[in-house]
Amino acid sequence: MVVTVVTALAAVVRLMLGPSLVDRIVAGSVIGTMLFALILLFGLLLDEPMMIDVALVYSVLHFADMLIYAKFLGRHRGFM
Amino acid sequence: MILREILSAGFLGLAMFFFLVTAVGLFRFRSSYARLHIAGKCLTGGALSSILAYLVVAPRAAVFARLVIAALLLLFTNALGTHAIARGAHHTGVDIDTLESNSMEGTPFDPRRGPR
Amino acid sequence: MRRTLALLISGSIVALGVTTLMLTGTLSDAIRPVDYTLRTVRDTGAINAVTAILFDYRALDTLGEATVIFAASSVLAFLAPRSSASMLSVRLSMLILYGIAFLLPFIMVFGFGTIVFGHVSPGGGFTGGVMLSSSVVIFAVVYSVGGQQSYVLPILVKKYVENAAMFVFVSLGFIGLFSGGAYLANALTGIPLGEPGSLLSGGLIPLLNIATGFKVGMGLALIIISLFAE
Amino acid sequence: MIWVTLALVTLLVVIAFYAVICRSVIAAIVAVGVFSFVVSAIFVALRAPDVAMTQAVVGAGLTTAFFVIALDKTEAADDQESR
Repeated sequence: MVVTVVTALAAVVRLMLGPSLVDRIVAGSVIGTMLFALILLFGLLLDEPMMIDVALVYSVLHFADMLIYAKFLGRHRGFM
Repeated sequence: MILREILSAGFLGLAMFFFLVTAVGLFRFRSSYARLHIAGKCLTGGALSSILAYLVVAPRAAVFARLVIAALLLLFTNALGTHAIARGAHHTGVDIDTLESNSMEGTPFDPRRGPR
Repeated sequence: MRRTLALLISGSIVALGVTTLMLTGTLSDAIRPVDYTLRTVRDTGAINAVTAILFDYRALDTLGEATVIFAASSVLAFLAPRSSASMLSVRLSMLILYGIAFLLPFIMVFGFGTIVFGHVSPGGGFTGGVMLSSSVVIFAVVYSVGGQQSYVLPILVKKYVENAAMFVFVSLGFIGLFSGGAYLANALTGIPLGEPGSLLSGGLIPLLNIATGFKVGMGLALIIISLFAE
Repeated sequence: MIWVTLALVTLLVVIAFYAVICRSVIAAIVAVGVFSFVVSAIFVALRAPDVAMTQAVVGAGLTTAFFVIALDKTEAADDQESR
């Protein structure tokens, strides 16, 4: 769990100094998926299976966000 | 029961290894597409491993079913999302061939691309 | 034009009714915010404390929030011109088209499940409604190519569903009023609360959940699609 | 457990500062989306799955979609110097 948070911090650094927009979106998606795993681990440790619902909702909204980013990226040429 | 817990710990270690590889790859790779690649593959592996770590110690059948649904959803959404973003990046004109396409942290102006 | 006029009249009638009920409604039976987490299961029969507060103790506030979304979507559905959407003109790849076609029913079923099981598990009307609207928005994002837009439902059907859900929500409140309690009262009306933890429990809460879910889902889908179409 | 929560709060502060400081609008939007994801994870760590779900839905899903659509509608996205 500590490793997950540390790697998420590393991804945050990539989000901050990522030179292009694609890098920032990738870093955001990495953080999102890591927190998805982190929520599952919280459910495992706290012994509350309710957390899986939260993780599912998380995953679906993450996907919608990524699709909208992809549309935005495909529209703006030379935006990088 | 003890076998299940050992298996769960093993999957957790695998997940942490995948996450570390993802973080290292985010920093070491020079190109956006390589970063997308590692976000699509290693990260899915890590999250899938942590789902499996919960799956082998799942207390009830309902939890098991939800975890299976979560694993399928994760497989589909991560792959599709990274594919969509890579395609969008290709449309916007991020180069594939140049390895150092993102090595302009210090330069305020790149004549090939315009100002940052 | 007649349709828009009819929608306008129905919307204003609902808004007037809501305003009157807010002015005349729950001035009695005030509950102090003391120990909600201890009392919710005994009072309402719902396990999820947030849903219990949203749809039992503070149901009138929920009605106000629903009215906000209702007004926003009504105005946007009238005002937004249906020109070609610029953001939707990018074609996504074939892989995504087939993948979404496989994935979208699961998202919809998950949204419906979140709505229906809102009082026994995390979630509820708003969350499930946003899930439904996100599935509608994903459909519109992915399958609209080159200026022509494709929707799951036509816009007017969405508007009618939203109106009907709002009407159901408002009229469910009258049950409490007619049986001697306050507007939108739950346990005072004598509706059986049921076993806490089973699907049929919580009195009015599941019905209000379903109404709110449809309303929020259709309303947000309408708002976002209107913003897409500019 | 408390250390993980504290680390998440640190993450939150870093992301919030970045979202304020950075000059590109779309990077700020990405940062705000990540911010609400982290807030949702903190709610899960504090054993409030209902609030976490609502936060994830509203903050990450709706707000990001609205911001991206609004940025797409404005001229600033096409303007190169505005980043």
